[in-house]
Amino acid sequence: MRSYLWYLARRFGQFVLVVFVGINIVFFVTHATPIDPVEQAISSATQFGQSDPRAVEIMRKALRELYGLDGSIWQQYLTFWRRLATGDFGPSLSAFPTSVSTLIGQALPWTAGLLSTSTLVAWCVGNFMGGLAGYYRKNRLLKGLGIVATGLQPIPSYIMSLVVLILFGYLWPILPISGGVEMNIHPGFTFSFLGSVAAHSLLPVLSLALITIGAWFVGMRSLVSNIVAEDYVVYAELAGVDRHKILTSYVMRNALAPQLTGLALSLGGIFNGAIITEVVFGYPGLGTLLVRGVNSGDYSLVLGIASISIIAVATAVFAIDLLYPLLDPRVKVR
Amino acid sequence: MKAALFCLTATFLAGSISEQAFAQASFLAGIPRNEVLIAENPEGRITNPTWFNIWVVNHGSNSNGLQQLGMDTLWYIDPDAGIDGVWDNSLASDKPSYNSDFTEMTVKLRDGIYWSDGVEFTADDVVYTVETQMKNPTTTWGPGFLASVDSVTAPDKNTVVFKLKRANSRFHSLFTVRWNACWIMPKHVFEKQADPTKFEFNPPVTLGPYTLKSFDPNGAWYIWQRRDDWQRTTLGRFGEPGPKYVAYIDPGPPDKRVILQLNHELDIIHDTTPEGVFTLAKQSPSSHFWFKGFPYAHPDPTLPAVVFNHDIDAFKNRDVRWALTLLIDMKAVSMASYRGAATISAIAVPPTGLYPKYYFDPLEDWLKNFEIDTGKSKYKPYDPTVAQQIADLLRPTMGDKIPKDPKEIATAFGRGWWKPNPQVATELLERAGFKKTGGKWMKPDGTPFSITMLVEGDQRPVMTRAGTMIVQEWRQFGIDAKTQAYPSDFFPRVASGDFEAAMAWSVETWGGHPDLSFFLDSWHSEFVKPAGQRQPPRNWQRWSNPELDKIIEQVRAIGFDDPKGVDLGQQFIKLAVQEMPIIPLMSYNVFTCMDTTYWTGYPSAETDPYTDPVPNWANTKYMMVKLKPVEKK
Amino acid sequence: MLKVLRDLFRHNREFAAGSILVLIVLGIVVASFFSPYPPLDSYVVPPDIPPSWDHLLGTNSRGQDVFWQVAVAMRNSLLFGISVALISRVIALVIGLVSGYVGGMVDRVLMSINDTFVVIPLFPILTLFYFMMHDHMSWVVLAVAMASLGWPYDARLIRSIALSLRNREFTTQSIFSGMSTRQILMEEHLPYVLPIVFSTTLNNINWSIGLEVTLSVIGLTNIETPTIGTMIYWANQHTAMVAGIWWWVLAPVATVIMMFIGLFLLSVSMNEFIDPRTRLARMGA
Amino acid sequence: MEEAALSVQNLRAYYVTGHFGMQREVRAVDDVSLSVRKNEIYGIAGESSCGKSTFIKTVAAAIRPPLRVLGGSIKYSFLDRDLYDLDERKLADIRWNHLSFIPQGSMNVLNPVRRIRESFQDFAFPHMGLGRSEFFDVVNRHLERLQLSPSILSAFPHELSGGMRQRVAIALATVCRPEFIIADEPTTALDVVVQKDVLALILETQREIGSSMIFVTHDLTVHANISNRLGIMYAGRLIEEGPTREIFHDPLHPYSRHLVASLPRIGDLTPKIALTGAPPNLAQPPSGCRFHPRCPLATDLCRQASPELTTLSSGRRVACYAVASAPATRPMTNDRMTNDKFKSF
Repeated sequence: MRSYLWYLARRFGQFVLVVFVGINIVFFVTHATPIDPVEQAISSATQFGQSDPRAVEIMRKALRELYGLDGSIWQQYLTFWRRLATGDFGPSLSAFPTSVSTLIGQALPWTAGLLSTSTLVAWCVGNFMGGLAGYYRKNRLLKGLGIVATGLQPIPSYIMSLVVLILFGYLWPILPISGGVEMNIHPGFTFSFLGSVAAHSLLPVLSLALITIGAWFVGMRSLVSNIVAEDYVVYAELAGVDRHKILTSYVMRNALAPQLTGLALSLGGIFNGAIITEVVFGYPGLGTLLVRGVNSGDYSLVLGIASISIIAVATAVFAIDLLYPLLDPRVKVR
Repeated sequence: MKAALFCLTATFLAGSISEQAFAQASFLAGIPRNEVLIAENPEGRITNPTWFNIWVVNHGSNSNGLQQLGMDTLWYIDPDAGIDGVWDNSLASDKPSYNSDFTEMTVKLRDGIYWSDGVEFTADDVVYTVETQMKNPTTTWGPGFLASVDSVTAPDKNTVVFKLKRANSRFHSLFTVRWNACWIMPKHVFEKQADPTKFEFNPPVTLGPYTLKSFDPNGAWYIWQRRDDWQRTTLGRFGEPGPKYVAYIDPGPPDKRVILQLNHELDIIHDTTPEGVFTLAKQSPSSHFWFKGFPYAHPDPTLPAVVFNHDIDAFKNRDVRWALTLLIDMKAVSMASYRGAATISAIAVPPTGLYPKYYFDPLEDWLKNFEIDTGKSKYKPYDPTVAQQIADLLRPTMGDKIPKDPKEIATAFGRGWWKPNPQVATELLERAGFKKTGGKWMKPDGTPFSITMLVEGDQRPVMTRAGTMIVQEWRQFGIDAKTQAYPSDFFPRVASGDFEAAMAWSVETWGGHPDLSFFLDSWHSEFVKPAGQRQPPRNWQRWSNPELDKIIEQVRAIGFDDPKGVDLGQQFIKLAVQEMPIIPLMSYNVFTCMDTTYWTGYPSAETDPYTDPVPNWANTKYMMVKLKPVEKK
Repeated sequence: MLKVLRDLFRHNREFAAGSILVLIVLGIVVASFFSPYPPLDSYVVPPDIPPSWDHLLGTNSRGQDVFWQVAVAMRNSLLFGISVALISRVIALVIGLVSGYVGGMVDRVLMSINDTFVVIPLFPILTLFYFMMHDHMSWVVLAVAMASLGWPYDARLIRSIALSLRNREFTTQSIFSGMSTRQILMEEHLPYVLPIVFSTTLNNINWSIGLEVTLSVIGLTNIETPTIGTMIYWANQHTAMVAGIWWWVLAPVATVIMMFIGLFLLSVSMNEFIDPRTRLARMGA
Repeated sequence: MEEAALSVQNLRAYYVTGHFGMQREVRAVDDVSLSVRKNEIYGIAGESSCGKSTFIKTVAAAIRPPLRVLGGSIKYSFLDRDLYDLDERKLADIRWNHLSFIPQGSMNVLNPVRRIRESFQDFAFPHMGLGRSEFFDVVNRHLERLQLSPSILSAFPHELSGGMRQRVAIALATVCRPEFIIADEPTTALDVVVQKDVLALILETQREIGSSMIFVTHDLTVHANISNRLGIMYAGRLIEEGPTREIFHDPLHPYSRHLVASLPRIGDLTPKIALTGAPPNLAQPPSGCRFHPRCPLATDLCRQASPELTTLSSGRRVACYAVASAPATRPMTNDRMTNDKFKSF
């Protein structure tokens, strides 16, 4: 027990460090871009309408003051951490004066739902099928699945989303291809609302999952085909232990721990894939918000979303680290 | 094992079938499809959807229906013909009246106009609008008022008097809608707020014929409902708006918009690619376009051009600018960018609305005789048949979609353009001190002549395509030219002067009205910033010219409707041809696609060009009174 | 050697299929040097022609021959992917081996850096990086940027192997025989991790080409250089899918997928050949 | 003659690899015949890759491709037919009940993520037909007999020492009281002290449950301590067989002689004569006697023909022309080797 607590403390320390360093990197990268939110604002305010050059000068001065962009980068840095300590990312620069936290709060549940569903589905299905394929190497169906999985895996998220969209939104239009829920519906725990949410999430989840299923499948299959040659599996077979028991408790069970680590390490990458998928399907999540933030030079918003995603991914990694000793008892000792 | 596989497959199938059941449900809950007009909001998903205070910079959204259906202001100028002429007195009952030296403007307002909460609209609202924004320069129009207005008063409930700081014959344009203008604020709502710039204005109290019904907290859609008292709005003069509901939605990328219209789930596409339009024209018999055939699109009164940065030495020389112009084959650019569906322009105003009548027809002969003298040879560059040639080029594949009548071709494809001539270009470049060595052009200082053309990438696909083609033509001539995609931060970067050439526009006009001051006033040399400082809109090219200043000063001295305006406009165009500060290309053609499955009465170039159908223009409100539901058979 | 290859080809189906696929792709890549059209130019052939004998993979809406575009694009993408993979392999190897072998504080510090990179969202960083780099954005810069973000996953993998090698007898022996850390890592440990490095290289090429596609689709790369990503970008700009020019999208995607399946099959059959353990196992103890 | 617990006739088991285009046969077990008597510990010795591991894999019915049995028969006394005539189900039935296996290298044979209790349950529970609590009573008693505390049942493998793990493996293999046990180098990885304990344990258990056993190790000193009879394998063939003591006293085959001679002896200062050459490549074994390239006594006959395993008058068997033809002219005697160290049992 004490060793577990020590393990836990060390992991937590690492978690804090990772989040701190990560957010710092994002802070300085966002502040190093030449995109100026004031100029962005002026540009959008004058692009179609009146554009008296004298007026633009007045507007520029007023906006600079309002956005508080005149302080040095160190002042901004201190302000940022002071605010962050209270869970506040300050006002959005492209949706001034709405706070970044409000914007993220609206989008986060959608992304969380989309990501957790697709990741969970892909991880379970991919690992299960990959495990079978690694164990029953001769099975033709599984071999075929292996080829399909290998083929799906390298397809960029964008292409996959587009293909899925064309297939089910155009050639065989059975599923909604836009947004998170149908228009004008009243949100709440009603069958129609939840059903609509589920239906709208199906294609994004499918296109995200198809790619990652392939990756898990391939990874699990090669893991399993190594584990099958391990002494304890051979010995168990020699002892006439039940085949299903060997497959589940000996082979898959031992592959689970590395695949779980793999999951933790790939969460960041999965988030990247989700961004583009959200954009293609117009899904109201963080990805869409992020792309808009980037496009409008709203570095408060970009910084907020990047921080949230760092914290979320690091937390997930931390949680998986906590679970890991339950899966692999050897870890405690190390 | 096989059983496990089977179970898995079965679960999947069952899952997808039950999902299908949900999917077949309507995509718009609780509203009959034939009562709602669904239009694209080209701003996409709105970052700040709960924000309806349109008067602050960086507010939520313009074209989510707010400015089209909810807002109103004094005057509208239509980019096309207009329902009742180009000029519409909206909240004002008459045109603006200035005193003789343009230091005072008086406005008379209509009676019997009411806000959607039942409060009457009065002159106090106009005064409040001006004064509040002047107090808050972070508002969109506040700085404009600060620059011009000395005081504003309301002698009675129907009259507003503006005293101006200096002579300004175009002051009314702040209240005159081209695409938008300063909208009138509801004083009775805003005066209760301590800080009007921090007020969400949710739900908005509207002056237009619709009110907000519901909207997506994630900013993807807004649904507006016709006001029961629509007669008490300015649009009441033209009859009842057809659609009971109007939805402005984010339909996603261009291909998805096409798919949505094919599925009849999007009545008005704001813009898509030329190829997308061809697909609709072929596969969707119910789709309607501004032009029945080519170019389908609505030409907006904006002039995409090659904008040179005149701070770059090479582009200071007129000969270089003209040489680069004479290397462009407009037919290829038109094909590459718009697949031929462009409306080309050789001169520095867009060939749209009523401008052919004001500028193109009168100048055609002058253009034909315009001559370039390179010192070695003389060349008449204008080829009046370019549009005709493009039409001929398209006819074999597009057949009857291409008009035959020269007049129709002129409206659809434009008129002439500059005839490419590498020989003349060479002579001009050589006169400017450039040299060609080893197949590469060198600048007078001996370094390679390289041009990086800034394009907007996927933010403006068609312009990007045009830019790529132009660069290719320059490259084939031996100039080290390339494009650089710089989406999203494009105009701020152009304003900063950190570019060589850009596919952009610095010319925008009223379309329906010949006055050019909308863009031209800002081209005065008094506003040109030194290199390194930000250039205010719209003289992105930082071109300054004493003759130009003279023309602008003369325009300032005459009234908006003064017939001398057209004359001065023609002078400007001739100057711009001689100097070629930017290379004019075409009008900004917007591929607006309208589905007639549920609604008819859309505007059309051939039969009824009553307004611009492009749904992010505030003028879209005029379309509502013309739209009628399709009778179910 | 040739005979081995021939025998492999004849008797190992995975190897045969894999090498055929990779050879086709490589053939296309090599062919790109003989392209009859300048790769950057548009409108050199009639647009929108479906695949035919004159134009094997048809022509696109920009008036380019899709086959030759795919050839040049594949060459550039492959070059890009390989560059990213090689640079990031070096980083991953150094960090993984050092971290695993030296251990202790060094390991903890390196792995903390490693984990930080794992959780940083690449997409916003690369996008902002694009705006930061402005005119200086070329594929070399992008490759370096992506390489410096693309190593942590594999560094961890290599570290775990190095960790297990550290306790092996031969390592102790090498230490006693007076080899330096560098020598031990280079001469003793490197050969053991190479098979893993080989397979992570393939994954990394895959990853970098995929990310390049994503960035290109949004237009955040040099759109004039033909790559798989920019091909899709241009197809997208012409809404090729709804316009029915499916071959414009299908051709680059199919080529990428073909290459990955090919490389994957090769790596599977080669691994058996390279890895001394599997060979031993096959021969029987 | 009493019925043999195991009788192997002309067993041939080859690794047949059709991989990478090279059709290869590795004749790991080539024409081996032997029988194990009831209650006997039959030792098999030989240097590594002599085929002894393959041999026991084959008799344990644990072959996987590319290993294939190409001929011969394997009969156990508890079976009414040949081992390889059994189907999967029947095979699973006899395992552990009748035939069990003590594996080599105790580190990895226990599933690292399962507690010892669960391993016992997986391995033995289905075979014993007992209720759960009765089953664990039996297990506990068995563990105690093997000087293991029942508390180790709740441990994970990595929490035990090497010797403990090996004992657990022995307990696991013997808890069902099988008639036949195959032990594959069970003591190799252990240090000498633990090794001695474990050997005693195996011997004791074997006696207690009265099973027969094949015991494989390359370590002749271990054989001296445990095996009743000893078979020596070289290059896939059984080259000599006889009571352990006699082989140690008087090895017949030149290879056996070499093995025995190379054992360390107290007080022996004569330099050890190393065999020239390497063990043959079993994919391309030498013609004739497989030992001839390294044999000091090789003749032309040895190069051409392969000697049969012939039974001598003493009941011992040997496959060597030199020995079979002229048993009296042995070049070397090894009387001295009957050192006390080997008599400790």
